[in-house]
Amino acid sequence: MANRLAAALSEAWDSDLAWSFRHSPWAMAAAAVFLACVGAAMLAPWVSPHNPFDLAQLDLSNSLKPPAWIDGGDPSFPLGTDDQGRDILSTIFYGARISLEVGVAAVLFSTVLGVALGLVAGYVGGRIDAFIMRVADVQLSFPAILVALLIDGVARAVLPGAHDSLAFWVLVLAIGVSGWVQYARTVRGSTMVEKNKEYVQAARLFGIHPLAIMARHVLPNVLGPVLVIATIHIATAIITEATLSFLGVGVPPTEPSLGTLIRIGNDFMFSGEWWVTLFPGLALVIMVLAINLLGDWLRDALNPRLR
Amino acid sequence: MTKPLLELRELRIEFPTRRGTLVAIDDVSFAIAPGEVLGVVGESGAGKSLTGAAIIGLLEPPGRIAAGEILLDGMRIDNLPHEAMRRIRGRRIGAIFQDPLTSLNPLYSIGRQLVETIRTHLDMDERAARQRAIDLLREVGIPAAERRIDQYPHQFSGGMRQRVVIALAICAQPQLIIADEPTTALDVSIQAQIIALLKRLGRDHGTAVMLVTHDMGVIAETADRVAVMYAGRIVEIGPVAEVIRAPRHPYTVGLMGSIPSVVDDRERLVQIDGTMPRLTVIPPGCAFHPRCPHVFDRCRRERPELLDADATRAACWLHAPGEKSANAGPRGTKVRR
Amino acid sequence: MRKGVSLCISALFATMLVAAPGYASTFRWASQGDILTFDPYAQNESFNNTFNSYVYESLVQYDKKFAVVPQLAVKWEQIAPTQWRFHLRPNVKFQEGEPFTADDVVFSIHRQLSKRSMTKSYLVGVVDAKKVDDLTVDLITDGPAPVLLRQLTDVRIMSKSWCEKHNVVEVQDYVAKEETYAVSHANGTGPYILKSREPDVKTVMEANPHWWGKPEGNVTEIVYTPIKSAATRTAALLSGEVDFVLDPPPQDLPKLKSDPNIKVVEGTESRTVFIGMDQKRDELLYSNVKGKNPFKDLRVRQALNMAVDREAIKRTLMRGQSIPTGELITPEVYGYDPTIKVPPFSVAKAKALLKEAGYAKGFEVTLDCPNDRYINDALICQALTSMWAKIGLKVKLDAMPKAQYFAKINKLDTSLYMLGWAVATFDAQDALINLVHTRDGKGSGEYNDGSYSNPKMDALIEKIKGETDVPKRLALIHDALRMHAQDVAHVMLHQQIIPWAMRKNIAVTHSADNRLRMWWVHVN
Amino acid sequence: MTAFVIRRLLQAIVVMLVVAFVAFSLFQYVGDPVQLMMGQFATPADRIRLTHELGLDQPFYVQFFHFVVNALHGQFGVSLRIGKPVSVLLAQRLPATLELSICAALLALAAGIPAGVYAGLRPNSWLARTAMSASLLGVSLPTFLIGILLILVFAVKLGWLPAFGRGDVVHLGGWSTGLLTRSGLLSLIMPTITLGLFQLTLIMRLVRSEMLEVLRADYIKFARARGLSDRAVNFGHALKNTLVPVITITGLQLGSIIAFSIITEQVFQWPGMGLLFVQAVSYADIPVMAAYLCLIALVFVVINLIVDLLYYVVDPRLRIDRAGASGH
Repeated sequence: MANRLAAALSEAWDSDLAWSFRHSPWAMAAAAVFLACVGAAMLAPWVSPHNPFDLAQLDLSNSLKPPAWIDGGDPSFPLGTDDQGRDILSTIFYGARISLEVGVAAVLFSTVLGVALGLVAGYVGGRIDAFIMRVADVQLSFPAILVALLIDGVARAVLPGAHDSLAFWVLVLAIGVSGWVQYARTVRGSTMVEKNKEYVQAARLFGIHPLAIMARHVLPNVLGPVLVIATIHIATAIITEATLSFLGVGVPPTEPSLGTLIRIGNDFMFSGEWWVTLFPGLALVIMVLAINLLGDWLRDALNPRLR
Repeated sequence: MTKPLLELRELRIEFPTRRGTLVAIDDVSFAIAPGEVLGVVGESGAGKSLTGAAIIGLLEPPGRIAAGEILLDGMRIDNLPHEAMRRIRGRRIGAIFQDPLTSLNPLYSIGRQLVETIRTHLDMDERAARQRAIDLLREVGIPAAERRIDQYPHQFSGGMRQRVVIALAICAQPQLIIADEPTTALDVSIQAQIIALLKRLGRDHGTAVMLVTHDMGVIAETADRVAVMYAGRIVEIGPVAEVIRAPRHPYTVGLMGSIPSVVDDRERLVQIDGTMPRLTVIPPGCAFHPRCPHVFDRCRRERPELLDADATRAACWLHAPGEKSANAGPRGTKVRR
Repeated sequence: MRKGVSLCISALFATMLVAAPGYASTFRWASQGDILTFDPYAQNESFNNTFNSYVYESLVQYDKKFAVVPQLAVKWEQIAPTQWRFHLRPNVKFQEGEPFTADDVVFSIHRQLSKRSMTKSYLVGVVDAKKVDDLTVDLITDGPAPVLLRQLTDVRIMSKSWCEKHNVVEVQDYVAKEETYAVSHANGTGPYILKSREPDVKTVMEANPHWWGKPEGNVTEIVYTPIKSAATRTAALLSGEVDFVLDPPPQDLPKLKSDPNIKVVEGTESRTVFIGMDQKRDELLYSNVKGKNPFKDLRVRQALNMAVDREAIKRTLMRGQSIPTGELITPEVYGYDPTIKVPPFSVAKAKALLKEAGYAKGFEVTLDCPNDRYINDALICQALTSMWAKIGLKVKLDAMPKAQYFAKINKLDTSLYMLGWAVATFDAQDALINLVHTRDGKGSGEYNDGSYSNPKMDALIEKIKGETDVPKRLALIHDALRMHAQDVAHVMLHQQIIPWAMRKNIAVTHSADNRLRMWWVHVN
Repeated sequence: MTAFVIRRLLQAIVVMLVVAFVAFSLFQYVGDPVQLMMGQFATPADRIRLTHELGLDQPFYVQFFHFVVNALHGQFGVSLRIGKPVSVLLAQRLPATLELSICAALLALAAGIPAGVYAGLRPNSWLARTAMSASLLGVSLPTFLIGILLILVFAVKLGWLPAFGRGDVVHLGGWSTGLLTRSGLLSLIMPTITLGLFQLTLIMRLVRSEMLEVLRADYIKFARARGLSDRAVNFGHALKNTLVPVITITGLQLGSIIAFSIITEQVFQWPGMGLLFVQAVSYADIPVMAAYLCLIALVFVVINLIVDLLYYVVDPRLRIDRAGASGH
């Protein structure tokens, strides 16, 4: 009975979501853009005209070519090239791939960390709860970018020389660690509500660890909010990655991400090679905007009261 | 019946949604006489609170009055401009909500909230309004009113807070109070006090009360007449004593289960199987027919209007002139299993 | 209360008036990197030397044609083959009031010859300094020292009593980032006084009212701001926030030239930019080749040399502002050998050489590179990584600010690095001693950070140091330069063309050593 | 009141100790300080001497104690990159960062709160919808891109505003201010917008959603049912209740502005602490990083205290002793 009810409810929930999606042109457009970004990024090696990360393919004589439709442009470089002769279009694809990989991996890391800590804090309560939430409070006062920079700096000190090869994981760690608080807070709240329900007490009688059964009951409850946080967090993570790369502490310059390209292009602000900054900048903003729109829509759809 | 204070005529409230228009209230008509206490009873979702909200003009969008009229003292108030309606709220119609804990703004002292309300409606200076506030608090039974007037809501217990809420509702001497589940959130021991207070105030000031509740017991103690709502419609309306003594609608019969004291102990109550339909899937014909123990063909086809049934009126084909003989339904008798 | 407020406001107005730009001859300028240290012997970087020369003076200096003229010494003579006598300028005072005497010269030369000094090369050949009287000093050399006077232009004189008072008799250990009083304070006899120093932000100097000389220019206040970002540097000049940019980005030159408020003074610099390779260690610090050092193999060095497309770098990254070269020094420097050609560019030959050397599949190595020192330094390094990738090398790039970079490569903590050298003495000997001679801790090989070492080369350089016969010496220099090119001791890249960009109202004298001599600057 | 403040102060001290511990761990255990401070001329004897001088041969808690004592005196050692005492470096750059952050915060508050209130009260008006869409764009635009765009338009194309730096500053005692000169004020405009814009959108969205939340509250419904005027309901009741959560989160946001200024300072070469910090990160200059961390934590703690006190003023539930309540 309860199962059937749950099934019916979840079906209604699903269809509500689907309905809201079908009737939100922004959400659909955002999803289309996002899917296109993901597709281009995932298929970068196949859809890109060039491989900008293969140094042997770069040729300085191709450097700073304007987009194909402008005088002096070369059709094999549709959006032009940067100072090293990298095809901008291909680099956007490959760079978006790095951005998305970093974003998704960091968000997964945050989610797992945050959900686990939230569950423990909410369930165990007392000092552990106080400690975890206090740490969360403290960390909340440090913006993600600062925490990420700090971790990056520490990684540099701990792994001199090896930093570049580990840059990706350092980024994931840095951005991931900086974002767990929101998840923990949401899950903790929900856990505290569930904690006193009878089935948790009953679980003890059956010899199941209450935390295990709670995880099973709490997780579906917080799925919606966590999904919303995660979506918006991906956008934040991508911006953070771009910012770190822009500051020159992100990925190595030989494998530029969108932020790196923007930084490179920044040096050509006066010399007329606007395409080096403009296209990666646009790609970044469009991708992040699409994700944010999706997140916004998801939040409204899951929480109709806020509309 | 004297000239009614409040009259609802064929009121219909709709919620336009993406799945089409939901009819939350349909064809609801009743009247409240001055000084009368009308109980409105039904399960949650039956439309009781919506009716109350519609009367004070605070239907939450996208809900809207789609048809019918609401008249106060013979004047239509359902189509008044925003500002005119605001002047009626609090001044002529007071309202009390379910949860006293959340009805008061936690950041302001109750005195400030009382004075603010009094001065909105009555031409009084600060000092006079404050004196009136103290008097009101005393009247609703708050001890040491002079001291407590400067306290904040969180310093009051639940029952005391509901008394404050009542004081706020009556501070401009309205002719009608809409009390939406005023006791639901309170302890049982407090409930009786609040009901007694409401009754006394109604009597003392000649104020009419529309008491919305799902609790038949409260109705039995308080109301003069009762309207039973089911799925957005009134299914039975009549004097309380009559309805309790001999409910005419099978649903009312079921509801009587909520007041054990008026039912003979030895008899087991009819349980109403199933739940009230959601507004999206109201069945054709009589909305109650899937759960009705006396259902017959006509119930599935046609929707019954309110029909005279002895001292009350009930929306049930059992009471249609042609059907009486054919179907021996609940007619002033308790139904046995 | 009200009175207090109005007092406050009037005080604010007063400060505003004072702060309003009143100095017509404030000269605000920028380049990409910051001053490294004010201890004049702790680093030998020409930009740093430039700044130190505003405060500290030398016995002799260059005129506008790079001829040696008096500065703190009024005249000099060679009284013996190994003894030079200098007559000092009388009545000169240090900025903090101490009189300038022979003791200060002796002290400064000893300090500059001490272990931690990074400018010993300017005293190569000098063994001692002796006071004759208060205004006479003898320099004792170990041989004839033909370019001694040119070397002395970069031997700055500090105050002995000041150094002793502030406990800076020892030279700052730059590599260890030692912090001494002399790093951020300066007390010379020069035309400008160091007024404030905020690392990375701003350095302010004021004209020395008690200077013994007469300035040709009219700059009374110098405000120097390092601006690392190329675009910001250009923007700052365009908007008039700075008056002068020492190193305008090549890509912005057309824009700057077309601006009516800006003028660009073009000129070559006596600087070559090159790549050095660790040729000493038996195993490279940053490579996947274990047990041997590929850079010890001439063929590998040749391969690296041939795989560089210098013309492409010139055309694209440098926008024509470079002259590709295979020679250690530039034509401005005495000893230049015009017969040394730019190495041929051939990927196929380079590949073949690598294969011959046993690295057919290439290898991994890290290239260290500054990112705020030479024109487009990091971009050139990036381009090199892709050029070398074409012959199979996997080159990782580690680019960093020069403050960090020089400390790293001076520690020899590198396998492959970029360096530029401008010959301050305008004589090839300086470059050979600093960059090519085996490092001996006594001034030779001070910037030979790849530890190239060839006994024949060392012998040649020693001969050059002592040879007084001009044609013979020139022939020796040519021999050394050719040997340097044949050995591929460095992968030479190009000579920088350094245009200086400034507001229209600024008049400067462009110098091939890329040093802005402030006392010649005019603000109109 | 005193009990409340003391409790808060104690919590603040605990927070500071935690952060100090993190900073201390960075300082003592990340990298090898002896190695970093020793040059090429160091001998093993020097190494032992320095280890002793730095107290690295002492037990852990003694080292931590010394660290905290030194930190309280503002001593965070010497920058590995610049070679100057960290405290001096930070002190030189503190005014620049504070002036920028405060201006940005004022901008964010002055524009964000009214915009949020408006969007909350009239959620369906086109202006509110436009503002919400714009705010989404604002959240999606990375700070550095905003800065670059502003420079491109106002410094490069139009030449109205300076592209970098603080302009002329005036020294008032130990404080250098750019607020008193024309060039200083002009230089402040673009960085302020760049830094404030993101916070502005956040505050606006926050105020709006809190406003919507409060407007749904029972006491607002009840206030309307009592016939109070829209003005009294919206601004008397709703706004004040909105303020409670807004104060907290805004307080935190403002604290983070100082740390956020890292990016803005980098883009505009603003000579503040953030620029110093970024350079410290790429150099792994641990003392600077540790000190900066402690400083940001201090700012956070101070702002939190202020927020708590503001709370205390706004919310009577904290102000009044619980014992006075008549419970049942």
